[in-house]
Amino acid sequence: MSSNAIDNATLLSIYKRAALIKANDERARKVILSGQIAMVYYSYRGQEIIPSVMGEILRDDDTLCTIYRGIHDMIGKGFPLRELWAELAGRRTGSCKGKGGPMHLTYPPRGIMVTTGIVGSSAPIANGLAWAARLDQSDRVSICTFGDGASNIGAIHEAMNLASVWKLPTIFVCQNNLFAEHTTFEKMTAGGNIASRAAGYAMPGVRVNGNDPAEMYLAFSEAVARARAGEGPTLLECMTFRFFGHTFGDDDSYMPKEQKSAAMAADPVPALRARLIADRIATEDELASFEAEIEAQIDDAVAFALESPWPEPDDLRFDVFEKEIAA
Amino acid sequence: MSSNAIDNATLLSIYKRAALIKANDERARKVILSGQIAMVYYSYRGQEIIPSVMGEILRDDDTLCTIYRGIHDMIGKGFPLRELWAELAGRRTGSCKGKGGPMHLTYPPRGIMVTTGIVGSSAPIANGLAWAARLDQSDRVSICTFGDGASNIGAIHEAMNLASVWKLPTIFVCQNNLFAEHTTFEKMTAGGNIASRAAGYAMPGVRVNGNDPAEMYLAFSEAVARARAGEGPTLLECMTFRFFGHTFGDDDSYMPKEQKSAAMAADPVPALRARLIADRIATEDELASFEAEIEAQIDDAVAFALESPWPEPDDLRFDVFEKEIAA
Amino acid sequence: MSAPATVPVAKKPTVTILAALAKAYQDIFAEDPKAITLGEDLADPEGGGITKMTKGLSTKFGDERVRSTPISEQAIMGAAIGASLAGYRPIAEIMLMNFTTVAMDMIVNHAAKLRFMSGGQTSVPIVIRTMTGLGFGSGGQHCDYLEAWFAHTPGIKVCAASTPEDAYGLLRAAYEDPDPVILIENLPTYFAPMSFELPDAGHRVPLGKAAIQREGTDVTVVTYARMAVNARAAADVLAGEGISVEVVDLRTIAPWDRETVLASARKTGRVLVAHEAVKQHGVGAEIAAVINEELFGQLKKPVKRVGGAFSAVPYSKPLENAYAPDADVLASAIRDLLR
Amino acid sequence: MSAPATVPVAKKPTVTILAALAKAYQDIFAEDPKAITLGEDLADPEGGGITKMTKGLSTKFGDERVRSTPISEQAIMGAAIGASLAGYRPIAEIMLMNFTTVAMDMIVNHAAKLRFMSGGQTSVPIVIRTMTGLGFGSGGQHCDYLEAWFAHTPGIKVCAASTPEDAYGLLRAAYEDPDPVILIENLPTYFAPMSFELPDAGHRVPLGKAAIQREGTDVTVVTYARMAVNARAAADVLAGEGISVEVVDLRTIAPWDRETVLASARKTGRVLVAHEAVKQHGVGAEIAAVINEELFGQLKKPVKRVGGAFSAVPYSKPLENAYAPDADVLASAIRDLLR
Ligand SMILES: Cc1ncc(C[n+]2csc(CCOP(=O)(O)OP(=O)(O)O)c2C)c(N)n1
Ligand SMILES: Cc1ncc(C[n+]2csc(CCOP(=O)(O)OP(=O)(O)O)c2C)c(N)n1
Ligand SMILES: [Mg+2]
Ligand SMILES: [Mg+2]
Repeated sequence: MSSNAIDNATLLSIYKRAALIKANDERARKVILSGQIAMVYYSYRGQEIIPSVMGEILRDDDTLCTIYRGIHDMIGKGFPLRELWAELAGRRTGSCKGKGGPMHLTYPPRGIMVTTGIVGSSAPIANGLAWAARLDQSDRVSICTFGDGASNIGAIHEAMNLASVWKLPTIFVCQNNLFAEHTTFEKMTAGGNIASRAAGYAMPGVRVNGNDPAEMYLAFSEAVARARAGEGPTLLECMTFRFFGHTFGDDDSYMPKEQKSAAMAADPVPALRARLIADRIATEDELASFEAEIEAQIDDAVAFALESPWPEPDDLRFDVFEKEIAA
Repeated sequence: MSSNAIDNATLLSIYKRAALIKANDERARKVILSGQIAMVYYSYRGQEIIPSVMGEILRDDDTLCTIYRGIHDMIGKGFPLRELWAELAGRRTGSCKGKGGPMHLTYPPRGIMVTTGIVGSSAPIANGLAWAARLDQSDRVSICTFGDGASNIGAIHEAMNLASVWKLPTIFVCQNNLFAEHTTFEKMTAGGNIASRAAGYAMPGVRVNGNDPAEMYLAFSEAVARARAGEGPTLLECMTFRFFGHTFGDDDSYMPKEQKSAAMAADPVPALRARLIADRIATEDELASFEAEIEAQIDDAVAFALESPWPEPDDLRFDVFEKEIAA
Repeated sequence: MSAPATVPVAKKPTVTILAALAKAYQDIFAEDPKAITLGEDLADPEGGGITKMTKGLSTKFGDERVRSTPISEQAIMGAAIGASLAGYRPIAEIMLMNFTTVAMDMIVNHAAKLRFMSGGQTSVPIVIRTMTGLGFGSGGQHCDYLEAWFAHTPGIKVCAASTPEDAYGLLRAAYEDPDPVILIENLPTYFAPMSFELPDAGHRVPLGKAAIQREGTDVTVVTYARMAVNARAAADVLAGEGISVEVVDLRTIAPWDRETVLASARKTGRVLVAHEAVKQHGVGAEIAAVINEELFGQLKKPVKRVGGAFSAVPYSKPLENAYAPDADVLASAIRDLLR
Repeated sequence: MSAPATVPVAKKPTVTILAALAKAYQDIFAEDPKAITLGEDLADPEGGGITKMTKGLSTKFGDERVRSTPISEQAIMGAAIGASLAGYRPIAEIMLMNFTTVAMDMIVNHAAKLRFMSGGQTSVPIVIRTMTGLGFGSGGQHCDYLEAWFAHTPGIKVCAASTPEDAYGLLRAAYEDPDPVILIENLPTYFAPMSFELPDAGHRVPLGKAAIQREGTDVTVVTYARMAVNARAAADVLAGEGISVEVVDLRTIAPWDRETVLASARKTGRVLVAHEAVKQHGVGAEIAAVINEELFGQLKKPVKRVGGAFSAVPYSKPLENAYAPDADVLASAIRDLLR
């Protein structure tokens, strides 16, 4: 890990985000297995460093368009846990009043504007948020995240071309976890390199180890600086790995066992933790007490969710249009 | 013109196709102006060399998916003039019985399978024809043509990636005439180079002077050879220019006058003609008599079209499904 | 382009729908700094759009607010949606309605649903302008009326005008609406001078409100877009035969004005629903189903529907002419209802 | 995935719709060398599809005929169309129906229109298989029933099965049909064992032919897909109340079997049309409009429609449960018709 480039405080802060993101995933899987909450769940375990770094660098007014596998991105960006869990539990106190669910989580106060369940659709919308930033003469940036599989769908390409010709402050964050549902990245992605496609749009394209905090930090900072300075978009291909199947509970036999166990052995979150201790950036006690705090926060959020009221059928009539209209 | 690479007979044959294609366009514009046939017409004047070369190299069983601005491609591929003109005139004797019209001309006996009015949509379908060729264990190739503007739409990118990962015998022929409706190529195409996008799909991408018969011949032959040998797709960006507005009769004031007059001064068809004579590949008399023959053929086709019967309203019930079904 | 023969040109031509829409654009941009627009060729270097509707706009209001785009309809719709989420009011042009087929995900899965899926936290106040309509011999991929798809999609409203005044008022009301609206514009009647006034800047046509364009007592015609032009012409002809036709132009196709339609149907007892879209599973089906249900036993005749033929739009002139009802076909359908 | 509570599980479970479709695939590929299929994850290295319907197929018939694809629905549909133009018989999977929104151009402007636009020179004999249906808490972008869009599109047929036998017979008939067919499969009832036989290889369900799944004399329910499962359950319950319900499963939604529907409606005089799709502008509107027109004055009650709520599909369980009619809602709608 070549983390010399970032200071200790930043590295610690990145770890703290990553630990929260990881703990939240672990809890989610536990809660599903226990039957407390039934939901379709796309585990992001293994991909925590990417959003932890992004969260570290981004401001609240920077916007995010993410995907079904995006809770890590959202927590990185500051999605409050109570509203998150209540939404996962389908309760009226959820950020989306239970209407959206895990695939459509939204929280504008922290710039979390769109979560889409359609592969590739985060990118075109992010361009609009970027356009608005420029119209506002703001230096805020617009992030979209998407997977390796998404890189082959038309929307992504249209969005990259538009961002480049309009020189928008959009940052395309491809989280390449090597699988798209059951399909391996190399098999369906011509060229085997997504970052290199950026050249065709005259935009910087950088492949980084998304599990390496320093590498990720440097690349993402640069992209953000470029965007804030009005120099246009960047495509980042962040190499990572997803530890579980596509949806939690699915048969993941299509994932080669050795590849998976090697990736899990190199789990970036405990690796970062060990590094913090080894480099005396934090003590075991400090981290352990922080981790206990996290668990308590999640306890609180889950309890809040489970105690919250369910929506009423009548709620279907509202939020279709601003004013209820008999159709 | 570096036409040393092709032999004289080929060069003459290319000219003959180009002369027919050019004459057909001139007649079309005349017929519209005279009021004999009313149609929305997309002149391809200036782009004749590309399809003349393609027609020279392709076989009847090679397939073509082209676009609204595609009559040049079709004549190059051998679309018979009577069926063509009758379709342009909306007659029952037209290849599509008057149902398709200029934007949907089809003639399977010469492999002219699809003409689309939707930008970019020729490419995904061409892949299917290429897949079928391989399933048939045939070495036939599948051509799609499209414009520079089309290069920014999602369908093209999905098609290029699929062709590459499936190693299909698809040849992507982008005819870069520097304009998409009223929009200049450079302004809306990031990178200002379409061929270079091929690298992102691990496929050869070649920019050629589409108005130069030899250059075009070499590049296209190579792409065809590659495809026939099972080595996969190629993207050709054929640089050219369209002499008239987007649709015939529209206000083309968005086209810089000097650019237009320079291009017209370098008109590739008379240039090739002059070259043939200068290099003694053909005599003025030979060419003149050939050109007279062409005019006679077109006379015949137009007369055939104008004498042909119109469809009957009842025809709307047929060709919706194979069997007429009361909906 | 010129107006085809089947569009009746009024006696005192004063203004076109195109001019009215162009004025609406100008007035919106002059009044609201949040107004932005994008689409292929819309800005002045590209001539202000294929119909020149937005000519002058980018020069006057800046090319950051008035943007030409690549040919990338998903990117166009995405940019509009994103900008609207941040407080802007985009008018996005999808040049022809058939091209919405490449942007349906953006329109249906996103624009129409984000308010609901976010529990009301976000909204997408955009206008999608799109042109269509047969009459120019463009054939199967350039003329479809697809309003039924959007009417079937909760979260998006659908409008169409048949007069310059309504065109102006609808674009302005759609622009001010807090939710996505698709405004369908009929190309062949764009250019036909009609005897209407160019409205002043205060004019609005409230969404969801139909217009009774001809009052009558014998038969109600429920229609919109170009078919309303044809219906007015048919009503004029039939008046000479002593048949009194009430023409109800929906203007907002979804949600449609049930009250006005049902009141008229109750009055006349005979209803024709007419649109250019394919008849089967068109918007007319919903209207007929509701009228039949609400006025069961009160109608003199079953609701009659006419619409586009069950085929792709054909190229050849005689086929194109036969494809959708003209004023004559409407008139005979109305006479049938009185038999 | 498991079947949600509202799907009645038959008493003698023998076979699932999923198994029937898997067998249809196997039988088609064994019989016809022109059979090819493509879609995301369909081949064996990718596990034979998300439902494993095609498991074993690529191993048996080769990975040139059974192809996994990138996530590129336009490319998928284009490849199917192109191969069909050259004499192959592709079955293309668009995993979920909401993803047809990114491929509407290919489906509507091309697959459905190429026969007509070419004057019958070419044809597109493809089957588009697509899954949908609420019940798993997937929310707004994974559960839509969009059949009305395709029913409104001349040139493409639309089918859906509610029994394993019909699923088998429809897929085989759709495969043999010379024109494009979209087969809509209901995910939540996929996995529910139903007391039907796994049909033998000769079984076909002719396109355009409805099935009377329960005979009855008091009320006709016209329906399809999962709503037919619910309707059968409702009919069984109501039989206990002495109400005799005729359940007509359309099976082919477009073009639908007017004869069977009208005969049943004529017999009972009371009709309920039910689908999971949004009620407004759904397929039910066309059916209701036609019945009302054809049987004007002969019905005892106006045709009643029930369908999905006017919103996006919600996530939360109580909302999802309320979104579309279950057997209880159908039963009360039927009782209403008898009042
Ligand atoms: C347009 C579209 N096609 C297909 C799907 C089904 N689908 C959901 S996730 C997924 C795989 C996406 O893989 P990738 O982009 O790598 O993201 P990851 O899930 O690995 O994070 C697919 C095919 C979809 N949601 N949208
Ligand atoms: C999806 C789609 N969007 C927009 C159009 C309208 N349109 C027709 S041709 C054209 C320009 C295409 O330019 P280019 O690809 O360069 O081809 P050229 O016309 O120059 O041959 C546009 C925008 C269309 N037909 N399809
Ligand atoms: Mg992935
Ligand atoms: Mg061009």
